[in-house]
Amino acid sequence: MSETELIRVLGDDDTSPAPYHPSLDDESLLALYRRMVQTRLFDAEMIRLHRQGRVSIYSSSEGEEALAVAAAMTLSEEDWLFPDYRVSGALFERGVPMEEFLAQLFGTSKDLSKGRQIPTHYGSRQRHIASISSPVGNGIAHAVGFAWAARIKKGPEVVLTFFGDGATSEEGFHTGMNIAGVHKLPVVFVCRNNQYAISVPFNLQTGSDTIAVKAKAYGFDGVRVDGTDALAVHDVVREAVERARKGGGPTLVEGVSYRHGAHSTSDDDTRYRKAAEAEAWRKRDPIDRFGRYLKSRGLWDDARDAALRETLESRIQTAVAEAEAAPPPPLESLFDDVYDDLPWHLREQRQDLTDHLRGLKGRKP
Amino acid sequence: MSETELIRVLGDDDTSPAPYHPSLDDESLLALYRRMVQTRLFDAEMIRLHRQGRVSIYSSSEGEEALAVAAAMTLSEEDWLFPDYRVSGALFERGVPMEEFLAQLFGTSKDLSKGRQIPTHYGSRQRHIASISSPVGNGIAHAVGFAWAARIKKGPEVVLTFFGDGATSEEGFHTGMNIAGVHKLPVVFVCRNNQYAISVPFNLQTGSDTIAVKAKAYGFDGVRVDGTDALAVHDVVREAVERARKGGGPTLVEGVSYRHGAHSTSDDDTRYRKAAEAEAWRKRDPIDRFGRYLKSRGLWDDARDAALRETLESRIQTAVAEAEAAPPPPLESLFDDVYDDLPWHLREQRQDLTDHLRGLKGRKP
Amino acid sequence: MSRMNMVEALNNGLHLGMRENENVVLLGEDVGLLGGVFRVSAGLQETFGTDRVLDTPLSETGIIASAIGMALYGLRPIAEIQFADFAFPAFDQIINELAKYRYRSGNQLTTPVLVRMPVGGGVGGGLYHSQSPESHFAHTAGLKVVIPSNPYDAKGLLLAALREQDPVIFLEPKKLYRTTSAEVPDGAFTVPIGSARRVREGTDVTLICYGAMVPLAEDVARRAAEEQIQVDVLDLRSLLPLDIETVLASVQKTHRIVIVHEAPRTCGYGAELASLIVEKAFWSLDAPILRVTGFDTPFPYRLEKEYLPTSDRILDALRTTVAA
Amino acid sequence: MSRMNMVEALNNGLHLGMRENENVVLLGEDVGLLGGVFRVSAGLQETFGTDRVLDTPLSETGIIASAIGMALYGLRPIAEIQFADFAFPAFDQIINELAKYRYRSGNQLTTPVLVRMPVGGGVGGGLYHSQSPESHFAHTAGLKVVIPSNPYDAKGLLLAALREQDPVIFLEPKKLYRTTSAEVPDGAFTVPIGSARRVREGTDVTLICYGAMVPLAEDVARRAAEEQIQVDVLDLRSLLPLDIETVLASVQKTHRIVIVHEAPRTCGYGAELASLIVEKAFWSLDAPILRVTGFDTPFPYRLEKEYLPTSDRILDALRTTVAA
Ligand SMILES: Cc1ncc(C[n+]2csc(CCOP(=O)(O)OP(=O)(O)O)c2C)c(N)n1
Ligand SMILES: Cc1ncc(C[n+]2csc(CCOP(=O)(O)OP(=O)(O)O)c2C)c(N)n1
Ligand SMILES: [Mg+2]
Ligand SMILES: [Mg+2]
Repeated sequence: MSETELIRVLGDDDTSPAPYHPSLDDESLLALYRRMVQTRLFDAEMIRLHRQGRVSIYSSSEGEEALAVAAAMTLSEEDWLFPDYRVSGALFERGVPMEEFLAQLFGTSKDLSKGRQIPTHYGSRQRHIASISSPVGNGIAHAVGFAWAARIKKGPEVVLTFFGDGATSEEGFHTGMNIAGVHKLPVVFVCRNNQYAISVPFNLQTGSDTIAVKAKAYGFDGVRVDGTDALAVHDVVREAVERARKGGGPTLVEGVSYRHGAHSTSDDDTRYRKAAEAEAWRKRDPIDRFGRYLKSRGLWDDARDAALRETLESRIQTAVAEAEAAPPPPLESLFDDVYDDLPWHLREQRQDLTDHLRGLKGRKP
Repeated sequence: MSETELIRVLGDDDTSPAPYHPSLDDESLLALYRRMVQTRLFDAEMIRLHRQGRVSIYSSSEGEEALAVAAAMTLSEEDWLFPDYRVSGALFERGVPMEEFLAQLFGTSKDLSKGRQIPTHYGSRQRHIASISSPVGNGIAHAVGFAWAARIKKGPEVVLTFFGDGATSEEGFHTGMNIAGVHKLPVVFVCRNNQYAISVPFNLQTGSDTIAVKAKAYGFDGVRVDGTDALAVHDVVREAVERARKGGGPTLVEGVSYRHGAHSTSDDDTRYRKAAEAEAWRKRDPIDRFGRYLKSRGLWDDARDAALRETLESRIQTAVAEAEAAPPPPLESLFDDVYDDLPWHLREQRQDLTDHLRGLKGRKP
Repeated sequence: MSRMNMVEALNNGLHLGMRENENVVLLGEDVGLLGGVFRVSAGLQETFGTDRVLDTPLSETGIIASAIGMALYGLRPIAEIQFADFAFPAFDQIINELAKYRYRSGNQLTTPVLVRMPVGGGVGGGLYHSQSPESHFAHTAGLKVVIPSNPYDAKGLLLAALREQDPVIFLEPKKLYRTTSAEVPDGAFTVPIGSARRVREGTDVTLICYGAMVPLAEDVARRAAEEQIQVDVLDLRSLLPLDIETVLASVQKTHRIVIVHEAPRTCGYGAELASLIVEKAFWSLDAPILRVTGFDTPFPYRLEKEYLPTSDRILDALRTTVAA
Repeated sequence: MSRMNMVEALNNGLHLGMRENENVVLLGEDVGLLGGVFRVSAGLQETFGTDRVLDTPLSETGIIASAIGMALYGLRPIAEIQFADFAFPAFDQIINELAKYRYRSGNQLTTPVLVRMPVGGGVGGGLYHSQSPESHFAHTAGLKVVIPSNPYDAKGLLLAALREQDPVIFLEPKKLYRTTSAEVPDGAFTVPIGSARRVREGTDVTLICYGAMVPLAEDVARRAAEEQIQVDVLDLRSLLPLDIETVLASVQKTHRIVIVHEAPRTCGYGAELASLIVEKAFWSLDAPILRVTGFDTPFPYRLEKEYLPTSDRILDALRTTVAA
């Protein structure tokens, strides 16, 4: 496999060429499809909630569900995920209930991270998902450190980390890839090359023709896969995960894709890209393509599709209603978890704030 | 040229194979040789001065003179050099008098940088040499910004920057290479791959087999050259400089070399490498090799060599004596050049210090 | 004169600055085609072209390092960091390189880069879109640090910073970007770096603040006046160098000080202010200097309002100080 | 008990810490085969193997980020930054990641990394081998910051830091590495984080210091005693959290304060100390609090002795304070 070849399974008519045998059984194929649709509908609902002022910001993965879901699907329970802000499908695939993710989005008292992070910056020890932070690329190097520890401790874990094309310019990518290459660590780097970092197009992001070729700089392989082709993504990432698990070292997977929508609900992509470009990519919608494949195999039909969407919509509505009803985190939680203990200065500051709010301060001499 | 091929001019017997026509005329060949010897003798003298406690620290380029001198020789006067701490030969080649470099090494009042930096951290606007700083790799990205400005202003300058193998792990390398690749900037990256970053061997520094291949990650070419072969270095860098000047974009040159001595006068390399390894490399001493070539061409002989060394030794002694005699920078200079102006707080601090030293303070109420 | 909000005033200032001096270039993430994520640089690339308004790769180190290289060449770069929180990836270039270049080269080579970055909270930005790192910069010799609190000062300080021969860290309180507008001259003018502004005259207590805390302080001062506490409100505008004379003059008048900032308290800029006042005007002080600040925790998300200094918390501090 | 200099004490502490807990790993540039450029980790790789003593590529971001990832896995990494000046390239990982991980994950995921780095001047290191960045760290909620001034505390604080559940920035005054030695117990013991040490008892003025300034302060106190000035010398040892009780007790006794540190004055740690004392003990103060510090310039090379606080400058400040 060369770094410039684009791995595809689905042909232009979205059926697979004859010699292809999917590595997933029929049930798993349907589960993958359902998860992608769930992600699509969930993301759309969040954009609606944002418009209504109920969610402050959201980054949709519309058009990139295949990458998030099919890649995450290749992991075992013991494995760890180091995600970024645009892979809700991967979280769901790791078993995160929508209610729990919504608690994060609303920042309620039920949020595992206690309402401390902006929407999508989820994390869960139980589900082996690192805590997402905003500075682009940082998590890549954490994933590598985690994999290094797994190597040292002879643990079974494979680590998978997601990031965008823009992230490859940051130091987290450079140093993470470099260390992974030195020690042939069990980590899979999945880059969504969706052609833009907010408004900055790929040709201003880097001078290389592909992201995949960058792996060469670190002494391991990069693979370029059609990111709108769920089957191809699954196969490529599965192979990379297996290689990592067997001690074969890291792989950089470049998923060639496109952000159908704006960067986030704060962005207006019409300022920097042509509608025609997005239109062309929408024709290669990963869900449509995968759906056509399933239909061509006789595994799916329009009626089931409609039913699925109806069920999911109502589950999403229920989850939103439940999550939104939860109260905000308690005031005192402001001061928790800065440290394991509560040093005197934070105790004082907490006391000052609660005294103040009880109206006790300033009236004393 | 592939990234793994090692470009050589000199064969194993240190004569050049028949079809080679040096791009340098005889006089330039001799100038290159003389400069390399000057560098060798100067470095050796600095190590002696360090042992005598007269220079606080020094990084010798012994074994790597070909890289520093032959590469710098390819630049024109309008070009700029962004060096690091191990290329004294390149400074000499840019026209820096030994007295001036020594003023920096001793940190005297004659030092262009006013005694503010540790030895070897030279800089000169007049000679188009950026100010060297210690954090490894940072200057690489400055070189690229400079080249970007030259591009914007349609200036004639080509920029050349030197760094070591260890520096390729730092962000300055990554971001500098990346930006150079995006805009095809007129910059030549010369990496001395001397196999070690202090004690850390190349195989723990990066997973790639070569440094040259790293250029691929940024969309341009890398070349691997025998760093102990002055002619090969000169030809390869000259080509890269010409390409840059013609708008052909950046090149990464990997000079495969070896640090004959310790990392610096503070280091003890016997702790981390075998004497035999260094011995093997000493057999490929760049000065010896180039000298043999010149002799084979009838351009040089032992008598001239002895005379050259004698002259240089005495010039070095004279320069040291002159430079060392200069006084330290004046006390007040401590507060100069923090800003263009002197803000009140620095004026106050300067006053406090001079008052204090005049014994005026603390006796007032 | 036109009515402008802070984004418009900055945009106007950038247009003027770039027109005035063809060596001024602007670089950063999304500053070109998009005109900046806050649209501060809207229209600049259309006007000045892709050679002067440069969309960079996603690397803050690359932005600052490139700007340093460009400045060495003779350009006057304006480097935008998309959020002050993302200045940390570029800290080495800012602290070890940008701030020290003139000094370490013995005044041979200078790096007059203007580094713009939105700072502060109040916009629901959470941990990584709300931080106020000003004291890191103020601790760094070789930098100047300014922070406007209104559209007029924003433009005037920007144009002043563009004439500086030294690197300037230009902090833009993002909460104020669009919340207020003011009359701002259409042409070029400067607000000198190093001069504070007396926002309101008072005799009982001095309230020292900057950036997004200034409108809040004005509001508090009005409320305090209703309780017969007359507050002298100072907007520092420039943190390094500080306008020490204006500060000390106010101390000598009121003898009582409250300092407000959003950043966490410990080792925040307020600590330096309080220490300077104690050093230089100890005998004038009639009460402990109080600090009302963000708490010593990371910046939260849902409880942002509770985290940031409020009008009530500041008023309490004023009362306590006056009563002391 | 053995006589050890600070390097030996730290090395001994590292051996003990790694023996005690097999999850402790040490990583950094040159820490393995070479044993560290200051030889603090000498012999560790021989004893514990290349799986626990890891030579990293030349990337401070990589060192801290790897340590974070390892800590998430359950290891207890000790990350060495070769000089504190080179912590700046890793600032984003330290400030935005290491310090905030527990908070932002809601206490689910923690990063108890011990970050060791040599700090300070006095060894002819110039701009980039001399800096004292402690106030940057002390401004960062989520970090603990300690700095020993002698071999005993170095070992005791190191072993205490290894038991902490939070990231600790462990600053090693490189000037003291080999200048003095002391009796240090051979076995494991801890010096609690957050507790200062009274170095010398005095009643006239309190001298607050830490790190390499402590031996200097002791010397100054002896000289002051000859002039009948009895100095209460406090070695903070822990900057975050600070031992406020010990500080305030001394203020209440002497009513006069001088603070010493090597870092530049503006927004240095001394500013926080002075502000806290004013906040909490204003009425006890009989004189302005003075700071004797490095100047607000980059760290010089040839004029280092003039730059750093001297015994004479501190003595002057003590006299001034006592006479005020
Ligand atoms: C260090 C840092 N700089 C800037 C930002 C602001 N920012 C957030 S996302 C983003 C673009 C990311 O692009 P890419 O990596 O391609 O991922 P995508 O959003 O396209 O999926 C930017 C610039 C940030 N979060 N962190
Ligand atoms: C950011 C940073 N980290 C660490 C150091 C300490 N240091 C100085 S030189 C060096 C090794 C450099 O190795 P390399 O780049 O291979 O160059 P060489 O010395 O071998 O020529 C190190 C680690 C530094 N100066 N800067
Ligand atoms: Mg992208
Ligand atoms: Mg090297």
